[in-house]
Amino acid sequence: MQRIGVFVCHCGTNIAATVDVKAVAEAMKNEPGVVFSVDYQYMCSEAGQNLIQDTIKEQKLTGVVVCSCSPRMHEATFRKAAAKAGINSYMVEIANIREQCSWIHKDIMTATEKAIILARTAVAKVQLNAPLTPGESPVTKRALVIGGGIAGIQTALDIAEAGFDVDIVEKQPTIGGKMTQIDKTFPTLDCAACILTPKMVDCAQNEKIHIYAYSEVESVSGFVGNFTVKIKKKARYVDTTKCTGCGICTEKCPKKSVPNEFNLGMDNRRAIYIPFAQAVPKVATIDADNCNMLKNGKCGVCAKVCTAGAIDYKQQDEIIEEQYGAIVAATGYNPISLEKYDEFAYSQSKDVVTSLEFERLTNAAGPTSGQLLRPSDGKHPHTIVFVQCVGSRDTSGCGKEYCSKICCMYTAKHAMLTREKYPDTDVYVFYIDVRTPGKLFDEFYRRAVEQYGVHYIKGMVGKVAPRADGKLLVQASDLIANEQLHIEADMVVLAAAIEPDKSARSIATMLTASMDTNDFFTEAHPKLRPVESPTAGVFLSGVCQGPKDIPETVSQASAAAAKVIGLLSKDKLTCNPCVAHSDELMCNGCSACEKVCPYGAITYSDKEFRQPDRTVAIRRVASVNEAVCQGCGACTVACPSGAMDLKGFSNKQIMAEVDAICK
Amino acid sequence: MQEQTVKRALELLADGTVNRVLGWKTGEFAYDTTPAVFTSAEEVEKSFIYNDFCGPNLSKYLIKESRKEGKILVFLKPCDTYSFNQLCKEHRLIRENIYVIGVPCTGKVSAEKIKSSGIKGITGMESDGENVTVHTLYGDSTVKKSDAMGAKCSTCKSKKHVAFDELIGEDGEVNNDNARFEMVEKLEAMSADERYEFWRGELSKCIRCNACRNVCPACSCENCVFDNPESGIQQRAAVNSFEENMFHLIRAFHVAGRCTDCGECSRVCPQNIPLHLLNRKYIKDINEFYGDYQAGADLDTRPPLNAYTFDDCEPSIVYKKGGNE
Amino acid sequence: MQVNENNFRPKIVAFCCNWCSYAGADLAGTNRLNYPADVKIIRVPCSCRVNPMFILRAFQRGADGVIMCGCHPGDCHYTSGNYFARRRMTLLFSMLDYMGIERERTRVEWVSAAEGAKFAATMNEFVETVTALGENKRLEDLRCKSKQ
Amino acid sequence: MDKREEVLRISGVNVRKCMRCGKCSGTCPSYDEMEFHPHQFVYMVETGNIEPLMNSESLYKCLSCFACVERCPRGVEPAKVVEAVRLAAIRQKGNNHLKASAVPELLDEDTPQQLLVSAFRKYSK
Repeated sequence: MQRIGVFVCHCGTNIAATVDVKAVAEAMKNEPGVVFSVDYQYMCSEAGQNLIQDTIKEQKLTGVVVCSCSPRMHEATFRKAAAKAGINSYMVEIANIREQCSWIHKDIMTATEKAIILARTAVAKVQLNAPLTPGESPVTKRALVIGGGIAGIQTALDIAEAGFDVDIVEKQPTIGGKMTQIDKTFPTLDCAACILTPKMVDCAQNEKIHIYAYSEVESVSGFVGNFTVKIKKKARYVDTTKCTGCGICTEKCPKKSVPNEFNLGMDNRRAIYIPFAQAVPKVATIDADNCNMLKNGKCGVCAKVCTAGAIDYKQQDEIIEEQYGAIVAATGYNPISLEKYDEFAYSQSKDVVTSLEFERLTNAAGPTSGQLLRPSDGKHPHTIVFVQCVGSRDTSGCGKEYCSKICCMYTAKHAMLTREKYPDTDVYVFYIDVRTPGKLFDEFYRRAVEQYGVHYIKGMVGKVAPRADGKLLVQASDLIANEQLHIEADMVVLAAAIEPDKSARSIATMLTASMDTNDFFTEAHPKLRPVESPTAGVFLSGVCQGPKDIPETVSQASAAAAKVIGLLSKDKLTCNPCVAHSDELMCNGCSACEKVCPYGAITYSDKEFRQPDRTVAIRRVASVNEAVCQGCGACTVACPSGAMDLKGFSNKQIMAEVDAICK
Repeated sequence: MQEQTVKRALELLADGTVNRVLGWKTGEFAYDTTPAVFTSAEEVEKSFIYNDFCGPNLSKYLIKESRKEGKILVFLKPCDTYSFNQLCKEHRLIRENIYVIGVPCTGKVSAEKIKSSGIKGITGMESDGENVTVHTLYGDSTVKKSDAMGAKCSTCKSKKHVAFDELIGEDGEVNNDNARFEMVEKLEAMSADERYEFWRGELSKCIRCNACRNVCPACSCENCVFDNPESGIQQRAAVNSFEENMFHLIRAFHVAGRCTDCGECSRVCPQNIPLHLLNRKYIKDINEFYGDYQAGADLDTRPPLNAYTFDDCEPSIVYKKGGNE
Repeated sequence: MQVNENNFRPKIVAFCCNWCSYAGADLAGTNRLNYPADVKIIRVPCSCRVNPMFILRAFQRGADGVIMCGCHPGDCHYTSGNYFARRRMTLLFSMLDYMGIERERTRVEWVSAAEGAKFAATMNEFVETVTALGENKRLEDLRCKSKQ
Repeated sequence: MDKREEVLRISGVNVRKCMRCGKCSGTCPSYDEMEFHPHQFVYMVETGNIEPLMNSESLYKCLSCFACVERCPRGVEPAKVVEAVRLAAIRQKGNNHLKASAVPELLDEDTPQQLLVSAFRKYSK
């Protein structure tokens, strides 16, 4: 029989206001095995933990039940406390009487009654708990960063700085991500390329960093410290070791009319191309869908002009398998598709552009060489209307419910830069709210209004109608003047909402990392563990976790790197001791457990067993590799004989809980 | 058939291929055969039989027998070979120690079926393959064999041997007409109340003799969960009613995806509970939800409960299914 | 909600996987979303840890409804656990239905860690359904013919 | 019943969902004809300031074109609010906006009869 102590936490008034904690403590005194039961203000405080520890010693407790908040919150705290007092930390069970009781019930009677049942259930489980000792597993000292944008680059540089090997997998032909397409960065207005490209070069030159550009993650297996990842290097049809990046092929290629993704389709590139001048790695890539040679074997110009002999039309996709200790998701974002917003005429008029397209139109390396010209006729626009919140904060189903966070600032930047460069231009910004929390952010926005004379109008654009004369008729409301405006604009710029990159979903599935309803990765704790995924060994960097601007992305990228470094600097990891265990006397050797194990943790061997009749029989029995098992319990149900059980969540324990609830 | 089987048994014993024979011999009554291991030619000649009364499925005995010294000869009917295969798949048999002769089967006579037709005081039976002559205290009567077969054989799933070292006679065909699910369908079409009444009536008869468990080739655990104190559902007579109430539900679930529908459970039940209707429900559901699957048909296909596809139906399909409320 | 004359409160056992649904239940708490106290949660590492025996045991011990919650298919923390659980529960529920047990007493719902509101809504709905069905008499003792 | 409650019940709209972006008014083709604009309808119903709306000609200037409903990013459905206030107004005794006796006067060859029928339906109880 265990000697169990029950500790009921008030959590200030969080629990005590709806649960009669004294009654719970009193009721527990009658439960079998309970030798001590008490309530206390804050169990997780130092004084509370001391109370637990002192009681364990004084009462010679063998088991502890803490009735408090969710075990996801403080299970580890109380386990540590118990271990300090000399009992096995797995002899502690938590009854969740806050999140699953006091916070959801209003009636004290009901809540108290439920709290007593929950406490009783935890006591019933502890009765059957056994001390558990965690095993250890080694750590592969190499990290993988998925995504080579500014988030991935910063994370990789920081990890490499600490002396660990790190690989970047980037699906585009070059690293750099969205930031390469941006012209200037708020609030300091330094040029994006000037601050980004040195980092890209650093990545390429750092011997600790290996870049797999034009590659994708194929599969991930394993677990924290021991991931095995298959990476597909897509065929570029160019030998990257030979290509010098001279670019002759990209000038001679006869296929001239491929929309250039780097400039968002506003100009054309060739079938063989280097995305932009500062690309890393600076090697050419053949776009197989548009290459005549690859499609029908007729051309071969690039091979002829390439002095390095780098062109290889027979190149195949290549699969590389690597081991990693930690994985960072830095999969980034894209602007949403605006096809559901007919009212803004995005698909009807070339002069209605997204903000990212506007970046390209103002960038010196863009399709207009930095001249702000209307895409339709190449003329200088005199009236520009910026529309904010296009698809953000939208619950109608067309867009995204959340605030995309970056649009207020970049729109202020666009408006300001336009007015600075072209003072003859009238600039209107239609906003719902201007959101500028950030260092020097509000000052920046005010400067656009006060110094540059940008017309900020509180209200939303209802309709953009292209007119035959090329003007765009913008109909909008001015809520402060309480009037409807009709503006004849030359250009309309839509601040489209941003959404996680489409590839994030499949990567999350491979990583078994969870996502929220918007396909952003969820963090282990929204406040206290913001750069970790709930899946051990998987970390989050950049917009894949939620909308962020560049400074925030870089901070988070470095934070993720710090977490990775912390993990990789360990030689061994303590494993979860709640793992499966096979009772060899019971095992049939039928292989059912092996078939459902996602980790390949179960192996079989023939063993000799003495029979009741004193003969020896050889039987095939299962055994579990405790370092590999993650403790899901799939095998325990697949096992027909019940030989397979899960430590910490055994059949008997769960049934005892069921019984206690249904009593 | 009797002569051929005995002849081959004697030959294989004589040339040393095997040192034992697993077959059938007459039990208490002539129509009541029982599995037996024969260790000599004399024993085989004296009491080995193979006739229309040899219902028992011998494959389960091989778990123990195949672990003994030397090779054993076993005679398997088509449906028994499915159980044999399933046991091989689960690594329960040592295949090298077994020599399988497939024997044809046209359905086995069930004394219970004949009794249930009202014939009393049976003293003996003979079958000529077409008709069964029943000797009773009140004189002889004749029953058509097709009317004298139990549920196991009247809806035979296959006359094809799926595992053997040699065959006696011609091999048959798999029966795909799904006639065996007729009774399950009938139950499904009933209202929930009717189904409940049906099963309460049937399961109330259970005396927990464990005959179903002991005969079932899928119930071959080293140690049954009902006998295992660690399982949490160990049988403790009269402590509470759970074990007995839930016994059949849990047993059916444990063999789901592994049950070959050999029908032994119903054949041996002394209370005539149609236990095979539980197993057939699982088989039918598995076929409908996850595609046709016949346990024991081969050695490689993943058992349906240890497999999945991304777009499996949701459990809520049960709410949407037919059957009356 | 149906008016209940004899104040019947059902006993509901909810099995929640640690990674998604238990966290979802916590989120419901954090957001102070009400659901009836009749629901008691048992934390399991994964929905695939839920043995049909547990569900039957709950019914036998007097539970009026049993619900199992896990990560959405595709989001299992252990990659595949909920896929196995899905098959197991589908077959078990179908069997219970086949034996005449009210099918509404059993349920599987996928609740992510972000779906506190869904968790509360699901529990409200389930408790309502089970309350309407009344006490579970059928599974408690299927064998004894006399009990009614 | 309190007028605000009545309007909310008739419309079935949750006015609290409004985030005051003004897209409804930005998109409204009758804007200039209206004394109170779609976003004001939503806001005034939210604050319970119904009387001015009930007495306003704006009720009959709304074309019920539903552009505001179509484009509202929060799914508020302003046109339904306008419609509800209109119904609340004309359901009051003697408050039909278009009386049967006034119809003959409106008849002319160019006006489709269907227009009169729908106007009659819309403006009278």
